[in-house]
Amino acid sequence: MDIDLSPADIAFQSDVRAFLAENAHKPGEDYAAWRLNWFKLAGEKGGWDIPKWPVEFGGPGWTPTQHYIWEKETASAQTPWDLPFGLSMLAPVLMNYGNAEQQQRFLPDIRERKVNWCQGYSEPNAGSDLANLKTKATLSEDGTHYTVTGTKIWTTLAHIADWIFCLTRTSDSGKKQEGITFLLIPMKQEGIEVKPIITLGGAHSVNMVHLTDVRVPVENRVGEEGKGWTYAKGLLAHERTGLAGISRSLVALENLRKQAATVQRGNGTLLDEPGYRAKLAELEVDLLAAEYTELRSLASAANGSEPGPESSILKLKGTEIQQRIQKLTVEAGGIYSAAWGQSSAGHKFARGGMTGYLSSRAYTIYGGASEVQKDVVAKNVLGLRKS
Amino acid sequence: MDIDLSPADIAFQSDVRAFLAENAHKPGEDYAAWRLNWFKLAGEKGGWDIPKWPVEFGGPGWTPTQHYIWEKETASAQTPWDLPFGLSMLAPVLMNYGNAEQQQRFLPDIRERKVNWCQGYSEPNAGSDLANLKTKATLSEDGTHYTVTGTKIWTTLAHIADWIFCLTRTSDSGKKQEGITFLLIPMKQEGIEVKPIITLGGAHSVNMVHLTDVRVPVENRVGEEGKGWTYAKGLLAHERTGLAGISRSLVALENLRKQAATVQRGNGTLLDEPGYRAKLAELEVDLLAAEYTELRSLASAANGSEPGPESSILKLKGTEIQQRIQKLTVEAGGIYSAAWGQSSAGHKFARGGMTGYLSSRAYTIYGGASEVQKDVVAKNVLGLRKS
Amino acid sequence: MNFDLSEEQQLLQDSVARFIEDNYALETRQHLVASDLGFSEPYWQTMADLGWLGINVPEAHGGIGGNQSDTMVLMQALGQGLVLEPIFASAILGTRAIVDGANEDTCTRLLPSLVSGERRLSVAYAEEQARFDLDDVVTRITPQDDGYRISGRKSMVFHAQGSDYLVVSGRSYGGQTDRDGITLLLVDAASEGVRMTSFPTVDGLRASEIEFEDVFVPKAHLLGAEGGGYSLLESIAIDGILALSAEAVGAMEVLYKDTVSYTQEREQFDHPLSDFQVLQHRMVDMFMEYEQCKSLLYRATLEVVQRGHAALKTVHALKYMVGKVGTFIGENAVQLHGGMGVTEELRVGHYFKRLLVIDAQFGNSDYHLAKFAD
Amino acid sequence: MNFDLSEEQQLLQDSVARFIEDNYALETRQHLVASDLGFSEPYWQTMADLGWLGINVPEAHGGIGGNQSDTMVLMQALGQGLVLEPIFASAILGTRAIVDGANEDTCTRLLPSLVSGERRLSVAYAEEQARFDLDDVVTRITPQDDGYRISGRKSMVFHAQGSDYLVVSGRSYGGQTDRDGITLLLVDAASEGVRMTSFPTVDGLRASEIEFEDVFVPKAHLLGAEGGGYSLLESIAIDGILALSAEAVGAMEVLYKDTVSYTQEREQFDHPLSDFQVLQHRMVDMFMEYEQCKSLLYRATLEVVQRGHAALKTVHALKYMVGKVGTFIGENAVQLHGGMGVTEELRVGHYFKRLLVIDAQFGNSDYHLAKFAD
Repeated sequence: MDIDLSPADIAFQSDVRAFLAENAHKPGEDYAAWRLNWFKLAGEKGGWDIPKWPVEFGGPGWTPTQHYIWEKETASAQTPWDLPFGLSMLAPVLMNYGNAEQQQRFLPDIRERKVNWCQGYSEPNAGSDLANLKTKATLSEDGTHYTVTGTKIWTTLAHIADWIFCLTRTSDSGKKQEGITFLLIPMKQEGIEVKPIITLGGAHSVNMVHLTDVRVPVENRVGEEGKGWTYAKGLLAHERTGLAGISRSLVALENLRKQAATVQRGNGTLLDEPGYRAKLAELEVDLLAAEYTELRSLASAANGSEPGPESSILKLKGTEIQQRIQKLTVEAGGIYSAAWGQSSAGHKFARGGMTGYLSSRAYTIYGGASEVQKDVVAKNVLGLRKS
Repeated sequence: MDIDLSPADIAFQSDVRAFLAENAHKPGEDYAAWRLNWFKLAGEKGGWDIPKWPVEFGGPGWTPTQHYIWEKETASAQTPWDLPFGLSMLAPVLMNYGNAEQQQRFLPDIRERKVNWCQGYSEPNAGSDLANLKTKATLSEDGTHYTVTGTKIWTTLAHIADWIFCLTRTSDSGKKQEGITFLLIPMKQEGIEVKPIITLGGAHSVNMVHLTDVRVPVENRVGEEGKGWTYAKGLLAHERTGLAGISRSLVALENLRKQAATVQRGNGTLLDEPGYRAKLAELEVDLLAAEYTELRSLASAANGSEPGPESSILKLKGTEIQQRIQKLTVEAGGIYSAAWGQSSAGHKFARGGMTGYLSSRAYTIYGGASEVQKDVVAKNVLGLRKS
Repeated sequence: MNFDLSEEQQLLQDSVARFIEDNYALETRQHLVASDLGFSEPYWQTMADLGWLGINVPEAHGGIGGNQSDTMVLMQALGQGLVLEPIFASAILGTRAIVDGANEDTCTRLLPSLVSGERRLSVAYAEEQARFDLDDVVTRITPQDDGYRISGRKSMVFHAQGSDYLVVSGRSYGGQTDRDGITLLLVDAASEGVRMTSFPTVDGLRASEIEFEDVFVPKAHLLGAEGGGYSLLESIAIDGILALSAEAVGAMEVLYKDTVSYTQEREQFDHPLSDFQVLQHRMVDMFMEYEQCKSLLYRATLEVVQRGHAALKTVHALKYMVGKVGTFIGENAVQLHGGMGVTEELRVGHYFKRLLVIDAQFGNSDYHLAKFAD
Repeated sequence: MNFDLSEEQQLLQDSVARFIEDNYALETRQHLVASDLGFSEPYWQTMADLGWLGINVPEAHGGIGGNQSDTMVLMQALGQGLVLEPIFASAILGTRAIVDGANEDTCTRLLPSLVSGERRLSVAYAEEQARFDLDDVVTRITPQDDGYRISGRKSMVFHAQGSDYLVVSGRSYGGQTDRDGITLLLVDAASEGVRMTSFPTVDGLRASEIEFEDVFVPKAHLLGAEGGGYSLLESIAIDGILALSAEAVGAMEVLYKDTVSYTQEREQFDHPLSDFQVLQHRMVDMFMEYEQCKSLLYRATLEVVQRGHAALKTVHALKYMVGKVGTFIGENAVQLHGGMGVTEELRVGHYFKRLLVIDAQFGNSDYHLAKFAD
């Protein structure tokens, strides 16, 4: 049992640090150009632009420890914004279930960050119970195309997306997990209407997408008809682990501590107030533990073992920790957290404090509500069944 | 809306205080003699020995406010030990469902604290699901007696009881709540075996009671055969409200505060340590609120209204508060709370701290586990049904 | 001992409920939030006509002459409607300052116009460095022959925009956190040297940062004693905390009840959400905490009516619990509404935002727990 | 990066598990609890034979020469069996004091007899007024020509009864809470002037109050430097906290797993208890907190192996979490076992009691959270 990085890992860490330092965004530099170039340069390092893609698709073939190092370093460095929809959600489906033509058609554009994708899974009556989805896809008699009608909801960034990958229902018979088909649909066409949903923080990030008689060529179907649920399912589990965000929380906690230290109280700062201090300490302890829970999970993956039971708790703990950090940010800001948007009131960090916190409430809802996650742990890890 | 006691209530309060002060146990006085005399004197005040009995059975006919005053005053004064089994659990059943002969036979002895009763409800497979009870009572062909066989569990003080009132099964057909019969059985007889159950605090208070072919004359049946569940049910609800123990908790919290003040820390005491201080304050606030929740419940009863939704939460909150007081007592005692029994180690109050806390864990289990209580609130107050 | 509403209180409660029913659909409210003023002048006039603005004002000055338990009934009912009009700023905080602090002449001149809705007040007590401490005051008040000069900056003044007068705390003498030396003045908002920057708050209200640059205030506009204003400030804060807590309890009731309804309608896995035991128990917890808050609201309010400032400790207990429970109920209402809970489309999110802001006003949960434990 | 056990560690874990399986049925254990000594001499000998008592002792002195991660494996496995023998007092705390503090001669003389089980040690660090502070010491140590005299009273010394030697902290100079001036001595338990009052503890172990009345200790029995014993005391405490935490994590595993099994067997309302979603989620929470504790146990242990006293902050974090989670898991295990949970008949209650006592040893949850936050 040891926690030392191997000499090779240490070398890799230095290499990553050097790359990140060298290619950080410089004041005044054009952001969009820097961004695309950054991914190009990362690609030239040997697939660093697509860390999780398999080697046969150009990925770097890192060990879990290398992935951990990458996450940790990029969490605190300045890296360009990136979207998971094409890169981490669609791409694995295409690699595993798409045909060669689809792979050649879509993967390069995803890698170059040229095309934006969004994810069409949830529906108004299919949230936690995703398999309940009703968006109907009917194959034409000549078998050349589907006609798709239905409504998708919580579609993040649909309003800037070029394409949507959709779960659609092609059959109502059998179990509801059957009869679901995976389709790729261009967004900019007749029959697709995107309606913004404004979330509590006041942001427009998610949308409702109405599809009315949208024609989708059969070549845009991934895999077999009726097998879409199987394709999407593995991905969902994968998505959840990513949502824990432990590395980002470590950085966020450090920022919070700095911010709280700027709130003067008597001869000290907010950090000296026992109540606040205790909550911060409790949070930090949980995060110290969660970081090792993640390492244990990585280490067992590195040994080629199945992910241990500890990995199942990462999304649950990780999202709770993120929310607590946001809550303590609000508390640090005091009444100034209540100011909306760019007001001049109070501590600089406090601005938008409540909106950040409000947004974070979604973390325990999206990507599998915590209650559903606990049902899953009860069943799959503890072996309990529900009445 | 006001919280003033009426002039009559204030007069009553003085009267109670005077009585309690005058009749407190004096050092050296024989306890048993004092005890019986105390109840006799209380009876002479006009039924103060049986505060909750109806006027027609000799009770004082107090208003809810008077009951509240009595509870509050007796919680902090020295009053003799008393058992609820005959007085508060069996007596109301006899008054409502027993015949005149049974009332005359049993009530006076209960009032005079001459006869000790215990309660035979729970069974090894009928805890939270009490209606599942299996202790079998078979009526003889000539209709003169029942033969009772089965096992009761958690029977508090069965080992010092003269009688047990039992729920028994006389029929297996229909819903399980039907076919239950209420019997009164003398303890000191062939066929009854009492086996102690030692609880975590090391105490012997509860027992297992095995009944084997015990003969019970039919005159000892209360009410009709098969109606026992109905008789017992109302009582259970009543028992729960009593278990909140708000008045006792107010006294206990005050003691705890005094005890913690004797634990020196640096220039101050444990009360100056922020973590402990905060937990004590949180507890005190909950208790301040719970006290008014109880008053609201009493006040609506005083107006003759049905008990409001607030009364349903009293057992849940009240028992949780009792447990927290015990937990903070353990923490105040530090390592000395670990000493078993009468050791000479550490602060005097710490002795037995952990055993008190361990006993308190039963509060959220006995008399309706908190989980079951919440099911009841969900159903009866919020109108939710369970799948 | 009696927790029933008086007949007048019952009428008041009913009139608020009817007003909200008729006027405060979510869409209407959000329309008002987006408007310049941030609330409705016609509604304000209706509130005046219904007598709500005079709840705290003595009958001699045209008000109802109620006490804190009447205010509680009003605010609890308003909390159920997420009402935007500045009743709290003007008719609770503002009138308390005038009724308890102003001279007879000012009372006679000003109070009837507050009751009639013609004028509005707002109280500027907060300063950035003070966090939640009322006695941490650096805004400077300097006496001169016929009055005072104020210089300094007050922060997060709710509903200052559109107010005719500002009640301002400043320091006449003493160190930054001395209770002695604090003076309250009634400042005409249109005075020379008053500079206001206004902005919306998360809950859809309005607040302002206000700079005072050598602003003149006539002697007659002194509130309370010169240098002895802290006790008046504390009275304002006590009334403010009770009123906000009542509003919060009203909002909590909507949140737990909306959650109960929503989970009964929404189906997942072929069952209404309300069938799931975990969600049932969560709602039971929400309900229990709501009832506990309500009990403590009654307790603190009745104790203040009876014992005034001597009940301060219970007021601290209340504000602590309202902050803690408000967050608990708000977070769970949102969680149990799922995706819809985090949108602006359902009302739960808006109630939750109001509870968050209430927690931060006049000191948050931590702050009051520490004060209670002192 | 690797969290797997080494081959030796795996063998150690298996041997403990087998020992417990063969020897530690609840009934047997409770029999030992009720015996005079409070544990089994034959078991003690078996433990010596299996090498467990030398886990911390250098190979040169007959031990295994393991580090804290080996101790962790041992203690976690022992925690699953609620073992009564004084391994913690003697083979963890005691040997650390000797290995790090005694002179070569004492080591050579004493360590082999500790490893062989012939002798036992116990560490007397606590004093009543000190609560959890190691540096609050009033027991007085006075030098004399050929040694020292100790006078004072040490409190709650676990397993002192039946120990041959006591490691005692006392003050040579300095104020009551000065770190400088603390001295550790190895005291023959049979010395004149040692008066011991022993009693059982809630978890079935034994502890003693010990009075030292002018007790003589030869110079050779000084542990560490005269007046500079604090750092040795801290080493003992760090090893002690890691070992207790490992034991606690072992006990937590039994508690959550027993609860999972029990709820699957026990039927109420025509369903196994484990069907109820509220109970399922409670068990998920127990499982999650157990896993978190285990992660932090690994972290603190590996950090101490690498960085020694510099890892103290993580050790504080661990003890805080172990106290908090131990109570959480214990309370819920009891609650979910219902009435049976609060009896001495099922083992859950006994594990819970051990967790409670562990929380109180070497500083409770609150204490370590405050230290962590410092």
